[in-house]
Amino acid sequence: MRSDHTAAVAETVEHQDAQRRRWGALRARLLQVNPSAMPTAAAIVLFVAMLVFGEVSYGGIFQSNTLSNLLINNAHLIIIAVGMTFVILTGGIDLSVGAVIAFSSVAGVMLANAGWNPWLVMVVMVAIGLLFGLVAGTLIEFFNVQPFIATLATMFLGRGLASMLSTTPERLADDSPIRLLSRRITLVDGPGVNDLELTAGGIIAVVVLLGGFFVLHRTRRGRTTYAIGGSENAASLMGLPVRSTKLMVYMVSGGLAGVAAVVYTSRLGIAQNITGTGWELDAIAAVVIGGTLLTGGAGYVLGSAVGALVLGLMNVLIVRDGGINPEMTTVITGAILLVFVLLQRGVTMRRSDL
Amino acid sequence: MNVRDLARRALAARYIWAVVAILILLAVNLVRDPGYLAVAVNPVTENLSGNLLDILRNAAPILMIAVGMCLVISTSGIDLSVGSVMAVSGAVSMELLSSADGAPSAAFTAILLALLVSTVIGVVNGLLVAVVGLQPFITTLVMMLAGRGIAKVITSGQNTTARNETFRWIANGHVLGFPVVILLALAVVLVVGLVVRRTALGLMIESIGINARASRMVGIKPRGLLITVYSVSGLLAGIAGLFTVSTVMTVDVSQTGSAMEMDAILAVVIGGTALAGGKFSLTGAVAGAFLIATLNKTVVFLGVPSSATPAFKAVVIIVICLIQSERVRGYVSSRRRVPATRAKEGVA
Amino acid sequence: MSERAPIVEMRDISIEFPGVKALDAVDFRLFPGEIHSLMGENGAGKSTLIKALTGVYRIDSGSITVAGEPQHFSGTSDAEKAGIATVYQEINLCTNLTIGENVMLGHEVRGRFGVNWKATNKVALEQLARLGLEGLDPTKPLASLSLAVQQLIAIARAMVIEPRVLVLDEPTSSLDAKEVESLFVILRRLRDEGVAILFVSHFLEQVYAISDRLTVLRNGQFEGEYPADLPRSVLISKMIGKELEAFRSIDMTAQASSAQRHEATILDAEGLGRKGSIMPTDISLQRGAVVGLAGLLGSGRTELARLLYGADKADTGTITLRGKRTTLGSPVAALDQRIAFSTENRRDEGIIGDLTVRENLVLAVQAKRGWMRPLPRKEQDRIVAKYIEELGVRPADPERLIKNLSGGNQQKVLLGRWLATEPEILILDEPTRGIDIGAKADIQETVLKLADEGVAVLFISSELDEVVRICERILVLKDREKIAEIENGPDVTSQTIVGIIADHGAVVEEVAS
Amino acid sequence: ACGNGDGSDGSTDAGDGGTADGDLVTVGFVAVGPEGAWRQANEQNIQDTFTEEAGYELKFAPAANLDQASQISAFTSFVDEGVDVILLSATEGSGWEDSLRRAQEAEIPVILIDRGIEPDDTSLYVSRIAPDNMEVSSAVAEWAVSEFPDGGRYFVLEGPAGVSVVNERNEGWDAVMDDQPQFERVGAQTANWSTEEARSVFETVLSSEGNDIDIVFAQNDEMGLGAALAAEAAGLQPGVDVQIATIDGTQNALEALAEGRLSFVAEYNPLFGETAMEVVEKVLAGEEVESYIIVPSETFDSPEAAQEALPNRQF
Ligand SMILES: Nc1ncnc2c1ncn2[C@@H]1O[C@H](COP(=O)(O)OP(=O)(O)OP(=O)(O)O)[C@@H](O)[C@H]1O
Ligand SMILES: Nc1ncnc2c1ncn2[C@@H]1O[C@H](COP(=O)(O)OP(=O)(O)OP(=O)(O)O)[C@@H](O)[C@H]1O
Ligand SMILES: [Mg+2]
Ligand SMILES: [Mg+2]
Repeated sequence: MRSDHTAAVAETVEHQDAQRRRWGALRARLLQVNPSAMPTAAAIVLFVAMLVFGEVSYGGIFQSNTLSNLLINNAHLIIIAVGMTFVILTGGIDLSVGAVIAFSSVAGVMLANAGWNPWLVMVVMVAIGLLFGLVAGTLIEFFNVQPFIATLATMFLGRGLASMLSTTPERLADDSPIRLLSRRITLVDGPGVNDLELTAGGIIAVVVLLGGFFVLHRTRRGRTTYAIGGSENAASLMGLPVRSTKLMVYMVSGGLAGVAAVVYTSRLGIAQNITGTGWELDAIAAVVIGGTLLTGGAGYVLGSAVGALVLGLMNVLIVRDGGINPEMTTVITGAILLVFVLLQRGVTMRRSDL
Repeated sequence: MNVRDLARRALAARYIWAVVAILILLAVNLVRDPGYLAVAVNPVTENLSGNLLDILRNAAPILMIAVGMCLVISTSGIDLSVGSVMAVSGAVSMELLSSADGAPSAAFTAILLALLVSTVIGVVNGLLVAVVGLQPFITTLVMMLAGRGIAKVITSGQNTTARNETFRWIANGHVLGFPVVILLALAVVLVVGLVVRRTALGLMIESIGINARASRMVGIKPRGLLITVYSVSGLLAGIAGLFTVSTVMTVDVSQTGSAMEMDAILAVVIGGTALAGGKFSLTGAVAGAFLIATLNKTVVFLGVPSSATPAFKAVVIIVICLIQSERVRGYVSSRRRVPATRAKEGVA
Repeated sequence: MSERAPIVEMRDISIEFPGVKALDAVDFRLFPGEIHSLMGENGAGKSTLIKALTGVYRIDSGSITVAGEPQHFSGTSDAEKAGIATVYQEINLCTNLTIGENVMLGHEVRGRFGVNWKATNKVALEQLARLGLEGLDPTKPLASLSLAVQQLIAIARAMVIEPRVLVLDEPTSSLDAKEVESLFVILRRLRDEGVAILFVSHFLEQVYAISDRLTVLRNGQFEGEYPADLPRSVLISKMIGKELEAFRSIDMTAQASSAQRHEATILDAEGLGRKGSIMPTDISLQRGAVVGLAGLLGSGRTELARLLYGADKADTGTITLRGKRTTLGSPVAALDQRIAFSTENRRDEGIIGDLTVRENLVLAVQAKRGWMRPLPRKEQDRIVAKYIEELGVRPADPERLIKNLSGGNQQKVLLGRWLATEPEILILDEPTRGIDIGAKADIQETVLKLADEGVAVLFISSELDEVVRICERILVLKDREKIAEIENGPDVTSQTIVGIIADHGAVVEEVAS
Repeated sequence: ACGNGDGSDGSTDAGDGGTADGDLVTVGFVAVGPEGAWRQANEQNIQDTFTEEAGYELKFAPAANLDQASQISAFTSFVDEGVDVILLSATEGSGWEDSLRRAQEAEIPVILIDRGIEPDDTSLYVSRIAPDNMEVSSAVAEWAVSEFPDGGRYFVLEGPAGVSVVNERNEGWDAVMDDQPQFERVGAQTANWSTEEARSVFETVLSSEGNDIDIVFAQNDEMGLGAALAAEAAGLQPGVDVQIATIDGTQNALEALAEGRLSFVAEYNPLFGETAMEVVEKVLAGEEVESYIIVPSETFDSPEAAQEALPNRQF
């Protein structure tokens, strides 16, 4: 009995020990994670802090509808931010996403109204995005045009083609299946409009995010993307497929702009040539807030999604405040952004100075 | 230095294609209207007038910001705030003038104050980039948002109009029939050009743009240089703002200078300076700025519909980029070999 | 061996860069199961030939056959597919990724859910273990490693694909004797397994120790293919294209300076250290003396030098410069005090790639003068001409971009850059890395000449022979700590130092001076 | 039974139409934000009307960069928060159905300010208060027809391509001009609502047309003023050599009209805060309101008319 008892005690102790060791290892791992993860972690912390701040000062933030709408209203931004992350990780930039969305959605709605199969139309919309990405990628990769300029050109091109197609809003039929993507699925029915809801668009955003994470962290292509951002020259001398990967990232960004076009069009039910003006800057800001370096090579796609949500939350907070002088809104937006990157910088600096 | 040498040097410069593009656009306009290039004395105003002068006048603000942008880009940075700084500078000067009398002294005060505020914004950019270590893109993006807000705060959201003949003269005056604004712009470019190229400033700016770490080891102080460069960019954007508002004596806080940063960046890149930083060409930036002004004017002159304008610009940009690219040039002069891998060095 | 078919055969290869014929009708053959050294001075075209083979540069003429098939690779990845793995001269790794990833990039182990990182890192660790690096944690960032270890990582990476042909362009330039020996063990084993190895090095001993055959290039031209029992003097004269006369000077200068002692201390550092990089260390430099820093990889030599130059800030310790206490907070401050530091990390901290040789050469002088006082063009040309001539930079064209120079010539330009500032204290971190034997002698001679002129020199080199040859006092570092300081003398050899390092730990205190 | 009167409980009260903040009625104003003098006057007027003294808490949410997406999220946020009434001044007319339906579900009445929605489904909102763009621009065209009975050559300075105001103002103008074959349309260019761009565009147009333009239709005052400057710089006298007509009726424009630099200004009246408040009151009291309340606008066709209107001009 005694020995049994001791054995049992020893076992528990051992078990606890093992657990502690496991915990210790986990903690150690968490503490010494890649320093490049710090800005992203900071972004997440700051996002939560903003939520709490909003709840305390204005209320009504931690409630189902506000949170649901944060995702639903920013689904398109999350999607293009994921695409933008790919491009920025290679050290490039894609200014064309907003214009691509405009062209893709106008063209898509016009085709749908011309009687094309709506599912086919959605595919075409994504394909248009891919095509723009291909053009930009080709200019960059084969003709050595700088990404900023190449995508500025495709931005003008997209905007111009969209305007040439139509300068009036193109309306989608109310019963079009494309509209289904924005049908709200109620998960938890609360009082009034205070429901926990989700749309297919929101789900797509999450899937895109997870897909982006998988590709970047679990495939060779993804790692090559990071390598290119570290040093393109080194990556090509290491025998990595630099060219095709760079082509790929622009196509990913363009294709996701196409997806965002589908999601956004579905939500509004219309398409317009002026849709998406300035969204490229939102997406870039989201990526940067999320902790990705604009010089490439470091960052996380998850951070970009958080960045997109931060931007969305910022708007909500400004609206909730309601008393901000209209002249001041851009100053305040800028200031919040600045505070954000400064805090992030502070956090990362202390880490690297250790 | 014989003619052949000069010709070879010109062909080696990347901005030669900007010049060629300008010539082509002018030629297209000439086809549309054979009298396009004529410069004549306007019988009513007794000043020189003509499409070429219009282009030059319109190029003046772009010229200013392109030169500033060129220096910033050379340090491997970027300044997205120039358009907003233009608005701030315009807002400051118009607000001041609208409450002052039309005296010349008011104009000088307005100019000084506007330039001061613009420079301060530039200094803030510089400090954030050089001292705090933020990324230039995001820093100046913040400043682009905040700057436009500041302009709106200054005028309380109004589009302020003012009257002051001295101030108006900047963009509308003539010296011997020649528009003042062009002379001013060229003088500024010349001064900047001389300062960066006759001193070692240009070399040091390029050096930190190519390899900041190595530059530090050589004893160059990147901090001071970066702050200087961003301040200069702010100052030049301020001048551009003054040029712009003085043409119409109105500041439009949401429109003045909007999207001008893209024009400036485009001008710089078409002029042969790489966005990755390093070697810069002010001459190239100037050529790029003139190209953009010519392009803007051509679009209107040809009556391209508003909806097709962006596509038209896109085509022109793409064509220029293609011509500039080694690959296409390789096809043209097939004697030159093209290395399979670009000589582009991984920037640390 | 020669009856067998070559696995790589390059015929009549020519490559011309604007203004330079880098390769002019060069032939090269590599057989399975041999280690073949490619020899030549700096700028002879060795690296270019390698890049021609792997398709990084497109050849202007000639043909490349691999395993009997004509090939036209368009880059490293193509070459890898044909079984050719390459380690280029400048280490090409991604410092933003982990050690394991750098080894395995493009060859990650894939499982059901994409890349299996655990397995990948395991394979990486196995590869690293082959090179004696089993102590490394593959999940750590590469940036935390010193340059030398990075070089080993690059080699480990090349071996991952189990190549038929292994190309190593100056793999040993920053390794010390121990690492070189373990590398050679592996190379010999690979050779015995039938792998063809192309090896480039400027160390003749290494070449003779490992090679089966040699190909010599001179000025981009094929000089000849020889068995590895060619007498040294013949080999050298083939490489430099003249008789050996000029070459004698090396041995003559050996330990020449240790004859007299120098007392005029110019710099005296006490307890200088920095957390995480070097323990508090005392070091003093005298006018006219060459002081050496010896130690194994990662022993903290570079770190110490950086503290003396202000490139990193010291946490502890004091510096007394010319009798006055100073703090060196930045390179600018150090330069003002007439200290110069030539870095071991040529690519990232040395050259400014897109500037010309002239601009690179005068940059430090210019930085000292400040931007307001530009160096007149005439003065620039004078300085440039002087050092191009003195250090034998080739091609001797000051208007060429420095990134287009061969590695060794870049190093010479950098040395010139610092000499041009006329320093009183010159810190040289691996100044002879990648430099051909002729030029190495020149550089050693230059260093001794500077010392004679009263310059205090701190000389860091992984080549112990070199340290012993020219230093009058040698500090030995181990594990980021100074373990000994010895006075050079006729009885001191590289073996003495190796012994000190090996014995440390067993014998607690080593006698100083 | 804990009384938290700080308004953080807004959402729980959503739907019962009550006033969450003590006595104040919370009004969410989805606004456009700084865009030009007209917008400034309009939004200032509304802010000045819905004051706390009048019993309102006005929550003001301007769009970021005139972007519809930001307006939609502001709108959604107001619904989530549970304000009592929403005033919607849309940058774009279409694409609002879903948002409006949600407001309906939350029983929050929506009143459209200025811009209508497309398609105009009156069941989705309570009322629209606005001047009529088509009518205003038709008025300009009719003036042109009466001024130039024999016709003439005209040029249009538009806002950015694709914006609904631009489309509507074009439509109103074209509706009249299409029946007037004696008028020749020289062209139309965007000047992005901006004076300096308008000046630059029109100077080129003048040179390409050899100064042969009779009428300029500027879709806002700012662009009209730019055209006047361009004409003057080219040595023409606006009002004599070329007639410039603009829409909006800001103070600057009326001053220019008084000086004879502009020839015709059609007001697009921004001052309807009072009307909006009346509507809100009625709606909250459960009364019926008209679904479209047109705000009357004036036109000014002579320096004298402008002189007369100037002293009382509020924008
Ligand atoms: N990308 C390039 N552009 C122009 N010239 C080049 C380029 N690469 C090499 N060269 C020139 O080609 C010649 C051969 O250089 P290479 O690098 O092959 O020499 P190397 O034998 O490897 O010398 P080292 O021992 O110094 O490494 C040199 O004169 C060099 O200046
Ligand atoms: N850039 C760096 N960043 C972080 N840590 C570094 C860096 N360089 C070196 N280290 C660390 O400092 C240690 C000492 O490196 P150091 O370069 O001083 O060694 P060394 O004696 O000069 O040898 P060698 O330069 O020949 O490798 C290395 O083992 C490495 O862990
Ligand atoms: Mg080499
Ligand atoms: Mg070292």
